[in-house]
Amino acid sequence: MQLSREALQRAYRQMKVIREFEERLHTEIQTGEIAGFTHLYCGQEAVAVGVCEHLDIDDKIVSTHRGHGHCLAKGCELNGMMAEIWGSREGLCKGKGGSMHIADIDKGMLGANGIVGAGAPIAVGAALSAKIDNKGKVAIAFSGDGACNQGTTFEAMNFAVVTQAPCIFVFENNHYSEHTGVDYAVGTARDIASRAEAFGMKVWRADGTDFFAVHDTMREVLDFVRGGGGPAAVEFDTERFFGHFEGDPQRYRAKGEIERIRESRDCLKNFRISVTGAKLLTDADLDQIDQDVLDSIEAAVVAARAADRPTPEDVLSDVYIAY
Amino acid sequence: MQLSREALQRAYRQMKVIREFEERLHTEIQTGEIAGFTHLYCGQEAVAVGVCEHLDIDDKIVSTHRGHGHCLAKGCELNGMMAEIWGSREGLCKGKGGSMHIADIDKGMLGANGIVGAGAPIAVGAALSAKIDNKGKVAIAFSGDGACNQGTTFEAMNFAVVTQAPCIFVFENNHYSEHTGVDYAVGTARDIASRAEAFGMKVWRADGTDFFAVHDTMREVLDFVRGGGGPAAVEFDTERFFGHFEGDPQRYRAKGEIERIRESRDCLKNFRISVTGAKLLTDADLDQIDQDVLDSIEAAVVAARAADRPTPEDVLSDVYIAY
Amino acid sequence: MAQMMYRDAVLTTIAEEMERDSSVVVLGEDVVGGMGTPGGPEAIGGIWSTSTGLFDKFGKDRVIDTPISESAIIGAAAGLALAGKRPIAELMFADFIGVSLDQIWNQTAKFRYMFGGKTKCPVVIRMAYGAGYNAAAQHSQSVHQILTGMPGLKVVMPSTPADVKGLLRQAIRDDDPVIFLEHKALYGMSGEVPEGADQIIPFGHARLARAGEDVTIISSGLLLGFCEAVADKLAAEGIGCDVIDLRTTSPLDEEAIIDSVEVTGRVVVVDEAPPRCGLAADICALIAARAFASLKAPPQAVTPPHTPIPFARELESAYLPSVDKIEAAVRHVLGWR
Amino acid sequence: MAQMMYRDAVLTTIAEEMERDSSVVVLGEDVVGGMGTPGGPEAIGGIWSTSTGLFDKFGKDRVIDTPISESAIIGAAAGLALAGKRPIAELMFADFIGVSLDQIWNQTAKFRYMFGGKTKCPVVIRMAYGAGYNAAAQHSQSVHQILTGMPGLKVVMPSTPADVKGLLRQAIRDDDPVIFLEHKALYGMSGEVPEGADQIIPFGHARLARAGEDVTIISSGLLLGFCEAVADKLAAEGIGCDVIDLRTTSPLDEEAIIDSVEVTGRVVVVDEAPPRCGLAADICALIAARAFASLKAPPQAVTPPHTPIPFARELESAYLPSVDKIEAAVRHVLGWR
Ligand SMILES: Cc1ncc(C[n+]2csc(CCOP(=O)(O)OP(=O)(O)O)c2C)c(N)n1
Ligand SMILES: Cc1ncc(C[n+]2csc(CCOP(=O)(O)OP(=O)(O)O)c2C)c(N)n1
Ligand SMILES: [Mg+2]
Ligand SMILES: [Mg+2]
Repeated sequence: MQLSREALQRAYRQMKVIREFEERLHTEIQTGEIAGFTHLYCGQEAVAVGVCEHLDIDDKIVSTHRGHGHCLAKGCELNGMMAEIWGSREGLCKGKGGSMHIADIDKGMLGANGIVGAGAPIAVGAALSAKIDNKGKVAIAFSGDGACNQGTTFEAMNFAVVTQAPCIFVFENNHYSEHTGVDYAVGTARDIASRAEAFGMKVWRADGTDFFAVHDTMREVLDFVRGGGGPAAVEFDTERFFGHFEGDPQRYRAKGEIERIRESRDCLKNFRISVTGAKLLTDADLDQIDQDVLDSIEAAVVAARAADRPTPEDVLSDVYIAY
Repeated sequence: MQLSREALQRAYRQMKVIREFEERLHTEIQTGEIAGFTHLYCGQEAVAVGVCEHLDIDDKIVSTHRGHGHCLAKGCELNGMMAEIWGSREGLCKGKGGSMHIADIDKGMLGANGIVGAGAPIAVGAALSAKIDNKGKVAIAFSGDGACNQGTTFEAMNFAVVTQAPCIFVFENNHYSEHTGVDYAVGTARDIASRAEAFGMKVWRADGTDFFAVHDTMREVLDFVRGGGGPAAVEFDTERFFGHFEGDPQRYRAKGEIERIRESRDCLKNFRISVTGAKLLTDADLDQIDQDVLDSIEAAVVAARAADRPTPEDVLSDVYIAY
Repeated sequence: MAQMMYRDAVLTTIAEEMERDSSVVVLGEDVVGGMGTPGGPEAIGGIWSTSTGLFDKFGKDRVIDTPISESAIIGAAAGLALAGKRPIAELMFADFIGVSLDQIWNQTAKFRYMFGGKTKCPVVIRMAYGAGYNAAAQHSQSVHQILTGMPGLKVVMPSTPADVKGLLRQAIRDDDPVIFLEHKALYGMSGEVPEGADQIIPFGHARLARAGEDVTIISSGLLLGFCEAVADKLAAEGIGCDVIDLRTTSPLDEEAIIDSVEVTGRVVVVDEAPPRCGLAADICALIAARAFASLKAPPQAVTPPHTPIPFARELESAYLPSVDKIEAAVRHVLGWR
Repeated sequence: MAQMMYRDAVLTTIAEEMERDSSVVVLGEDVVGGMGTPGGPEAIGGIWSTSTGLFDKFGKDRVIDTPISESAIIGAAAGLALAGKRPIAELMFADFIGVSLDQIWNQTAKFRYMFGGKTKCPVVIRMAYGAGYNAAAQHSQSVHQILTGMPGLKVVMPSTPADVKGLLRQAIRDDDPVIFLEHKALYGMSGEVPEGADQIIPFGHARLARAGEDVTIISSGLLLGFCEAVADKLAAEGIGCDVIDLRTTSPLDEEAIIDSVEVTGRVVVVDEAPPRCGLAADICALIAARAFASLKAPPQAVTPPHTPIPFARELESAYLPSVDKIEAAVRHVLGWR
């Protein structure tokens, strides 16, 4: 916890933005205004932020179907994201991608991805580019506990080891892939990290609901990888507060599970307890951030609603040819 | 080495059939009479035979592009195989498959396969069928050290563990995938078996050029799997005597490597030394088998040459429809 | 006859066939749901509710929930089939043929041929396809055009609950690999479904959804309904349309197509796949080759443009063939002199 | 002009472009060869000898030998491209799109569109395709029909060494993903190749390989040569054939096709892909739609049958379109009244 006051404020703000972004979407989706499939990241904020706070614009990340948190943490603009989810022409992808395909290449955010497991090989490619450029930059592949059973994820890990690509595989184990438990679907003798280790990588594990655990772990990981140690993997144990997708009845949960994790494994709550306890920030400091964030979310929603809608001609642009 | 005289004779004969089949193909291919790609199994005979001697007709195997040895060991008929490689209508697959696609479903041989890594998931399916039937039968997936980097192979291992399919992954590590060394392409911290182990399987390792090591190991493995222990993996260290394909200049080999492995790691030579040394069989016994085998190979070649050729109409059969 | 939803026609047909034939096995992601969770098995029964209750009835050996490993799912289905079972594999979305194509195309489809007729390979691969859900570029695609082009596969695209029943039963009993394409936007469609376990619709027999002598409209899946709407509208003007529901794209009922076009001389083919090397072009070419002398107008295709599928509502609507676009195409060929 | 083999045109173009532009990177299985072996790197330089010497010249960061992991190869290429490089990925055989299709179809091809034009994705995916080697059902396939149908991809099929050079150069400099299909049976073909680093052939411009006014023959790849042979034979009889070498199937030079058919009124499209939803049907449908009034005979397709590719010499020969079959089809359309 050797972070400056500013750094702490920034980290909290980043997590809070993700939280409120998702909570607000959760509400808005009920109205039917938002189209398509939306997977909320709520509960996992400490991972996205604890990882991305170490990165700069030349480091790359590749995300998943549950990508809003990674996007926001990597610096994608809030209004552009909201507008994208609203399917607006002013969205980050002009309304062509939507929730599952938000990308901002200039920010080093190489895309959310609707295909489970597809991101890992792409991250290895970005890491190979960094290796060629030789400036100590890295690429991060975010994957879920479900994605870690997809052949592409395995291929990517071996590929990264063979090519010594500066790639970091971040596994967010939130215990579920859709409606299936990790204990069933990941046959691994021990944990996901051990499987990664068997591919020849150095691995770490930490509590993904604890911002400081994530942040500290990632400092070590990044020192190792930026220093030329080759690829690495980290498994974060975390929690997803909402259903797999919006509308999921969640019959696979234990009774009281959501209340329990919201109570005891909420990264924002625990961050507040830590920093106020250690007198690094006051409740008032954090309350102020909370208010700012809520205001910015409200503004983003208002803007998204008012934003230009795409036109039929837009279908035909951004692709080399239309027959 | 608790095998009966008959069993020893049979094992030697099986290995010798494969050896001479391949040596003869190696010669015949020079003449240009045989079409297509042919990958010779020579050098690895102890694996195919040491594994398949434990199987009966209801156990299934799935093979690779280097499949002749597995086919012969699993009971595919010699003449049918030779005719197939010759592209004859009397071949096991009517000349439609050729070297890379020999199959004999009735013998439990579910196909050689031209796609590296494709066999492992198929073997898991066959094992799931055996699990449903619940008669202690198993399925074997043969894979090379190169195939073990294909996503399908990884998926299959996890899938087998999750479903507790009685599937055995036999990795034949012959140190090369085409022209690339295993030390380069398999990034694994330790060996291939360790990687399989991380998927949650019990694993074994043995010298794949020593028939008795293979056979003894497989007895343990099969006891474990038939007994309901779930899937398992075995890595056999072995040697390929010829090039990757016929015509390979093999510049990747060490100077004198082929002579050395032919000298010291020849499963047939070493088998002979063992069994004659232990006075279980005599040189004369083995010489007799050698002669029988050479005769049967010669007969198979003569028959393949004389066999009916396919006709243009044959293109249109064995598929549901021809537009 | 019972009134039934398209999705329930899938589920009840599978259940009946599993009851009838113990070699029928189901596998796919979340086809049980809840495996390894506090809630336990059957927490979902398939995200399309097309396998609900099967696990309880047939047990874990015959209803296999799988990890997210589509290549292994299809490969395992192929292995089950080679070993004598009749697997029904589910790909949650048709778009996931991307991660499993080898097992579909180079394995399952080719075994019977490559092995010289020595085996059959009775695998059914079910998958939800099509646009209309704003699910964007990776969850909305049509893939029948890709799979129809692959020798060894049969490809089925039911457009009503009754056809689901009859065609899925044939698919399960068929000895060849069958791709069974369920349109996402039709799952909630209700319709009459004939009862009785031998209601089978053989492959390669198109259905005449509307009859008329002025123009032929050919389609399947979601867009078939759009074509029917156009036909109904034109009928009111005294224009008669043959609307042919292909039901299966491979085998293709060439005779039904040619017979109709020989009468009408005018044809519109409506398909949800992209225009290049798609099914619409395939059928237009067939017609041009085999009904050339009867044609009074160029065979006309109505398809989406050659672009990925966009997300926003306005964009997806503009992307998809609509009733208006189909009507315009029909009027175009009718007006051709 | 230099005399050069098709395979050497591939190699020299890659080498020249790597020299010119340091962002060009090569990756694939055995593109170096000998990695991790006693023989050491450069033991092979690609099984088609299309990357020999590149490793020595450009080093291991830019010439990346890979494990047998095709999804990772294409995915890594996509990631390299998003990060600003210009990767050239090699799939040893086109059939291996089966194990990597998602990364081609759902990733590489769609990024630019899905991301609202925010990125380019300059990936070249080279692959050896086609029959003629008795390599059987999994190592002989044509895949251009599959990939041409996928929006976002450009698809190139050179049929001469000169075209390899000009088209590959364009492919490497293009900002969109390009599928570059090299016919296995053409690697040993020799031909004149213009010199100079700006010999570029833009995409979407067909080549008129033979000119004549009686019939149009359209093809590409290996079969183009067969079509030329037919044209030459017929020329001796005073029959003039336009032989159009498509060069790229997406974008397609629709104008060259239509212009020719408007003159000849008779057309044969010859393609190595299976018949259903293939390129031949695609082009016949285009012609039927756009040159309807000019057609004097039904547009005729010559393709293999709808079967997997068989192994035996006799079978593969019977499977492939031959000079005789093409000639028969041309005479058929010429004789149509
Ligand atoms: C290749 C593929 N298979 C299946 C799906 C459907 N699907 C979307 S998310 C998901 C679960 C992913 O689980 P996990 O990786 O743990 O991520 P989480 O949802 O928990 O964030 C599945 C099965 C998909 N999108 N892509
Ligand atoms: C998916 C796929 N990729 C690449 C190839 C080309 N190929 C054929 S065999 C081979 C090497 C396989 O190595 P290994 O698994 O070690 O088997 P071995 O040849 O040593 O028996 C390769 C790369 C292929 N057939 N299929
Ligand atoms: Mg998860
Ligand atoms: Mg090997």
